[in-house]
Amino acid sequence: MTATITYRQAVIQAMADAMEEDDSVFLLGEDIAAAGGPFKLTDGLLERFGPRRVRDTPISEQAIIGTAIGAALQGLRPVAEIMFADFAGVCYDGIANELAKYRYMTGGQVTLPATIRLGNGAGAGFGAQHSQSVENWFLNVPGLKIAVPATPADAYGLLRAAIRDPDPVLVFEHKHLLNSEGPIAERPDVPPLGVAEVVRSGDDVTVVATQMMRLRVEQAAEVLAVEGVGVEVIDPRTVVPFDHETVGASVDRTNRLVVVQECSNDGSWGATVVARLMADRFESLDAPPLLVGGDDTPIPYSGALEELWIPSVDRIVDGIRRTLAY
Amino acid sequence: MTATITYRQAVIQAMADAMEEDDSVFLLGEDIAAAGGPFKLTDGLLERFGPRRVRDTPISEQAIIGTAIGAALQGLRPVAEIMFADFAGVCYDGIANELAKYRYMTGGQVTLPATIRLGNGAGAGFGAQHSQSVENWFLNVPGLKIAVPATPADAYGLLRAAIRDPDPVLVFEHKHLLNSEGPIAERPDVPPLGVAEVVRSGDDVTVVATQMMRLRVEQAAEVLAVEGVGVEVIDPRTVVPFDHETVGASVDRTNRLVVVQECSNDGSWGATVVARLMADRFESLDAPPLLVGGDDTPIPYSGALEELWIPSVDRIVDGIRRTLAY
Amino acid sequence: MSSKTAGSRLAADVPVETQLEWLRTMQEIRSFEDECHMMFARGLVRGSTHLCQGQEAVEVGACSALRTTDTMACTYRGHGAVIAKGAPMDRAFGEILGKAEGLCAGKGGSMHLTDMTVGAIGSFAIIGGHLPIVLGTAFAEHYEGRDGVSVCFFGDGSTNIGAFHEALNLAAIWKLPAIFICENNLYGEYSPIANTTPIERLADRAASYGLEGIQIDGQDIGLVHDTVAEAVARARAGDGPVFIEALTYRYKGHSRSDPGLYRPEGELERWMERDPIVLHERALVAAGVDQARCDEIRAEARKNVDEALARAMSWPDPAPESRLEHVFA
Amino acid sequence: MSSKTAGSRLAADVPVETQLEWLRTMQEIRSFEDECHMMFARGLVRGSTHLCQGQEAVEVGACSALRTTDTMACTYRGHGAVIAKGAPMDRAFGEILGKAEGLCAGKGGSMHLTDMTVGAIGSFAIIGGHLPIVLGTAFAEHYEGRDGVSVCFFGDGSTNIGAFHEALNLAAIWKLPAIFICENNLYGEYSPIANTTPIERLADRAASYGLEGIQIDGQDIGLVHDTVAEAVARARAGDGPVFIEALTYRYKGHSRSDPGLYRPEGELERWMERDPIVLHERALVAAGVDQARCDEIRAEARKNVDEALARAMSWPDPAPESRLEHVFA
Ligand SMILES: Cc1ncc(C[n+]2csc(CCOP(=O)(O)OP(=O)(O)O)c2C)c(N)n1
Ligand SMILES: Cc1ncc(C[n+]2csc(CCOP(=O)(O)OP(=O)(O)O)c2C)c(N)n1
Ligand SMILES: [Mg+2]
Ligand SMILES: [Mg+2]
Repeated sequence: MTATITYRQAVIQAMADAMEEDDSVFLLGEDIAAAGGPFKLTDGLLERFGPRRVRDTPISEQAIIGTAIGAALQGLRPVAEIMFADFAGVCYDGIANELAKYRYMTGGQVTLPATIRLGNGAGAGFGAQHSQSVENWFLNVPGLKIAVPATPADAYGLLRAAIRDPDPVLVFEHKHLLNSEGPIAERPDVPPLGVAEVVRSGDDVTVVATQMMRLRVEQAAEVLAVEGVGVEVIDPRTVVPFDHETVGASVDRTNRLVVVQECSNDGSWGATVVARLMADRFESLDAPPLLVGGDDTPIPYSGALEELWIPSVDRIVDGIRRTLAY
Repeated sequence: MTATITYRQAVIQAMADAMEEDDSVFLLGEDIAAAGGPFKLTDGLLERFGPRRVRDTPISEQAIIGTAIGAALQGLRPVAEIMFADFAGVCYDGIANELAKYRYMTGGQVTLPATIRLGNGAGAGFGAQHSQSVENWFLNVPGLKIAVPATPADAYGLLRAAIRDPDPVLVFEHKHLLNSEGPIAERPDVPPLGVAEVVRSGDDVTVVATQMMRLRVEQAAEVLAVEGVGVEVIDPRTVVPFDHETVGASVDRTNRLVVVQECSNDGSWGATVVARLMADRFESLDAPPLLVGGDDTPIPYSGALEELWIPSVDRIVDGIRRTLAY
Repeated sequence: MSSKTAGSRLAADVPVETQLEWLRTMQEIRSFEDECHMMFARGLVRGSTHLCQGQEAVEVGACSALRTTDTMACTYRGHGAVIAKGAPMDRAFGEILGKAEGLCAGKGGSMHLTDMTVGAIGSFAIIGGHLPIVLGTAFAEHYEGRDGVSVCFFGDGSTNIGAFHEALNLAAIWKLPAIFICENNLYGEYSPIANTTPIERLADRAASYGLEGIQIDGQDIGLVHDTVAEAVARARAGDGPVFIEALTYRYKGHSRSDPGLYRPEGELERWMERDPIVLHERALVAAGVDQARCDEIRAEARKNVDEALARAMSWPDPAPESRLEHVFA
Repeated sequence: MSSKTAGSRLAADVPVETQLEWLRTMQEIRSFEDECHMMFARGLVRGSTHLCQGQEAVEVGACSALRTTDTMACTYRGHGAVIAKGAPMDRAFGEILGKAEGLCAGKGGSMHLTDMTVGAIGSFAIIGGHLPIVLGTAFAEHYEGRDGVSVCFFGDGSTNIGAFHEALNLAAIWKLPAIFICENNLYGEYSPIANTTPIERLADRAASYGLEGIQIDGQDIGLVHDTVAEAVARARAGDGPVFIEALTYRYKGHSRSDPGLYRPEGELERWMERDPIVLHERALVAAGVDQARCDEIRAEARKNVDEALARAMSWPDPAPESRLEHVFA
């Protein structure tokens, strides 16, 4: 039995189910309680679980992250919301220097089952400071797991997995996908973190993408299918840990790799995928691995420009074609 | 006429010469004035240029970066010190969201000739929060230039170039190199940002490295030279902009690439170098490009462990050998 | 501070003609914001927008105490402040519409209106982000031996973020010519201030920095002007920063999607009874200005807004290649 | 507060035997730090170290008011606080020496001593970093319906960083059982507080959060204990956080490379006249304790330190593979 659910509903349900299951789970963030969340991602949870467990904070992201760390240290399972992921800038120290390193620096004395949810991504005209794919800021910070759900099912499953996980997990929820719909099982699976989904099988080229780009890649694959091109679409679902095995095995078959991402290519997770793949499977590739990403600029506001910045279906199709033609 | 100078002296001299040349240059940071800097990197400058231009701040990195941005906006050329680069975490927003994007978001109305100096790197037992190679936090943030000097000459030249540059430049000064010595011309050149130095020529393999790793790579090259292996050592000197041309041209000849870096490989600048190179010069490589980096862990404190974490000359030699043997 | 029904007064030493221009500017901002509201409702604009109807007296009163060469930084709720500082409305509309001729060439948007030519150095969308930046603009005035000042607007909710603390502290210890103006409109997003802040009078936070904190009625443009003018004079004279808390109210929701249901019943209506434009007009009339003159000015203001919007609508989108410009100089 | 030559007093309701143990702990910390100083001077240790000789009464006085299950977070200048909370000295030395049996298995070092088994949840090396974390440990006590408290030590210089502000504000608005103890030792690194902070009495900053700020003589262990004990009682009872400023002094430089030349002549000597260990011993003797007993305890303390160091020195380095452990659970 599956039902249809929006990404937003999936996020809410994941938190509700986690709270139902485990009293140590609580939520904190700006306007998440009385207002149900700036993106309505905690709608109804205050009413259902009460003010002990659903907590509004001041505009103090450092305090939010710190509270999550300290509470996790005491064995609670905080789920903190950073409204726009870009605001990770004001609490970067807490995430990268404290949360990520605490267990290591104490020789394993502490375990930090903290989940940080962050509103990610572009596409709605929020401008340069409210549209970034912020997972890329944390790639060189060992100690964090990073989930990037694209579908309602993954929005549910990865958030449940994050909350259950004994380690810090950043869950980036894509703002532009909140109203998108998809199926969810009546008793949905909670997937392990670090396992990719092969979204579509194909023999000609492997295309890796997350979040909004995964959806556009699926559209691109449809376009190319008409021409008889078999595109294998893989959504890693977590960029840390990254499922190099699944991607690698696919490339072993297709011998071609395209990564599509909603960010500049330099310093991106896609660059790391390419570097790892080249080291491990140099002989597998018959064409240069291609990164299709945003321009090397901040994200422009104007719709006319933002739509050019974000990889479009056309640009993805074109990239795949060039890779096939090599 | 060249003289010998330490990296530290070079940094001091760069600021002194810049201040001599241009009254709009001023310095700010924690204990940089009266105390001459926590690493003595501003020693004597208060005495020489007075309190108008050499300014101690409270422990307020957000205020430091903000002051630099606002002053740059008004046409000054601030040189702000962030003592340990790791403290960029507490002012990440100012650097990544404000400084980097300000010009773009205003459609080019502002120019921000701000220089941020940060104490980078490991090797001295400062532990996980005071040893990172922090340039890797900013790779996916368009709008920043990033310099990583290895030698006294570059410590001087890149800092001068950064201060003269009309755009924001982060200059990472490697803490473990401060006492290292090297030649400097009487009237040293100010190199353009974005031009690599071919440190040593060789025909068998191209090895790219910065800062402390560049020095170790030079040692590794000596070891291998004895065996008749020609290692071409390239120091990009700035990771943004990155001189892909020089590296690419070298790889066209050697057909082999090793990047040695003092950081975990995932999300590193080295990964970006590989991704770019693969896209542009896929056919040039006869062996998988190799990243030699730190473990995928925070940096351990104990000397016994830290020395294993940082790529050693042995590990570099071994990596090069494996690349050659492929 | 003045009671809930008190009127406003004229500024002490400012010609009435000038204060009539304040009426015009306030009305222009009001109409500008009303138009924005409608454009969003009609889906003509992307992203979000944060309107300032009800807060005009703070922005116009404060900016009227500044020179063009003084700098001013404000928040994403900054249309009013930027217009008050002198930015042209057509290019402000143009920016919100994402047009090539927008103030920021379409790259900034509603939350980032900037016009360097009039000292409107930026609208900032990360809470607290601009407070430290104002340190630098103010410092540069000192450094260059000038007597310019920097004004910084921010909201009540923004006094709980770390950057606020660092900025006030450094401004105080360096005695910078910076005027920090907190527009206390009682809410940060959907949260009433009492839920997030353990004290009622935000001006009291000035004491942490050895500064005087002044709380004023932000609906009284004459009072705002006089208070800011005095602060500016002190700052120009080298006496350091001032922290002013102006009590005000936003008539609309936090952003475009917010109907403002969290407000207690009657609150909005009570504040609208003290509408800053109406109060100022009454004060002008009481001082002998013809009502007809006021009507005329307000009508002109509305017309100016209509024309500005029409111009902005007629402008083209930015050229595709333009998106690659302006990363570096 | 007490004059520069005043003595200290015994705590009001604590058995003298217990207060003799405080003497022992203070002396242990003093000798521990002296040994660290020598190890660094001899180059036996890498990185940097920040010693707390002179500040022992704050750390021991405060921690003596806590249960083992209460939590305590401190700074990189934290050897004393961690020992005061009950961590074994041998493993503390071991950590500083980077040994496998160090408190953190050699991964943390001098700046990060942690012993979860005694509630010493961490030493934090980024200024301000731990203040928000203490919010969480304190919150968990409330959440779980327990009456534990969290103590947070930090320096005077740390009151100028943003995290301080956010932490105090949230603690106040949530009424968390957190005790913020500012060890005001007059300097942040090499900067006297007056160069960085526009007010003299840091306790006054409590008012920004609607809290009472208490300033005390940090060299008087009895006073420190009683003040913290009362704050703890209030916090346990649900009355929320307390901000205590303890005036104290560090005898050594900021870190290993600092000779402390920025200090005005005679300042160190004046503070050493009010050495907290000497003062406490005098108070004990005045209360009838034999001087011989005190001498004995201090000698034992020194011996304990020597033995702990000898043990730590004998331990092996961490195994190479161990560096890959403890990233994830
Ligand atoms: C660092 C950061 N956190 C959160 C937000 C989201 N946010 C935008 S406006 C706002 C409320 C600000 O309230 P206030 O300072 O009172 O200003 P007002 O909107 O009332 O003018 C919040 C929380 C943000 N932009 N930046
Ligand atoms: C964010 C950050 N900035 C700067 C430093 C460098 N630093 C280490 S200790 C210190 C001085 C702190 O002074 P204070 O809070 O008074 O504590 P004390 O050392 O006197 O105990 C500074 C600036 C740091 N560790 N973290
Ligand atoms: Mg507000
Ligand atoms: Mg201090």
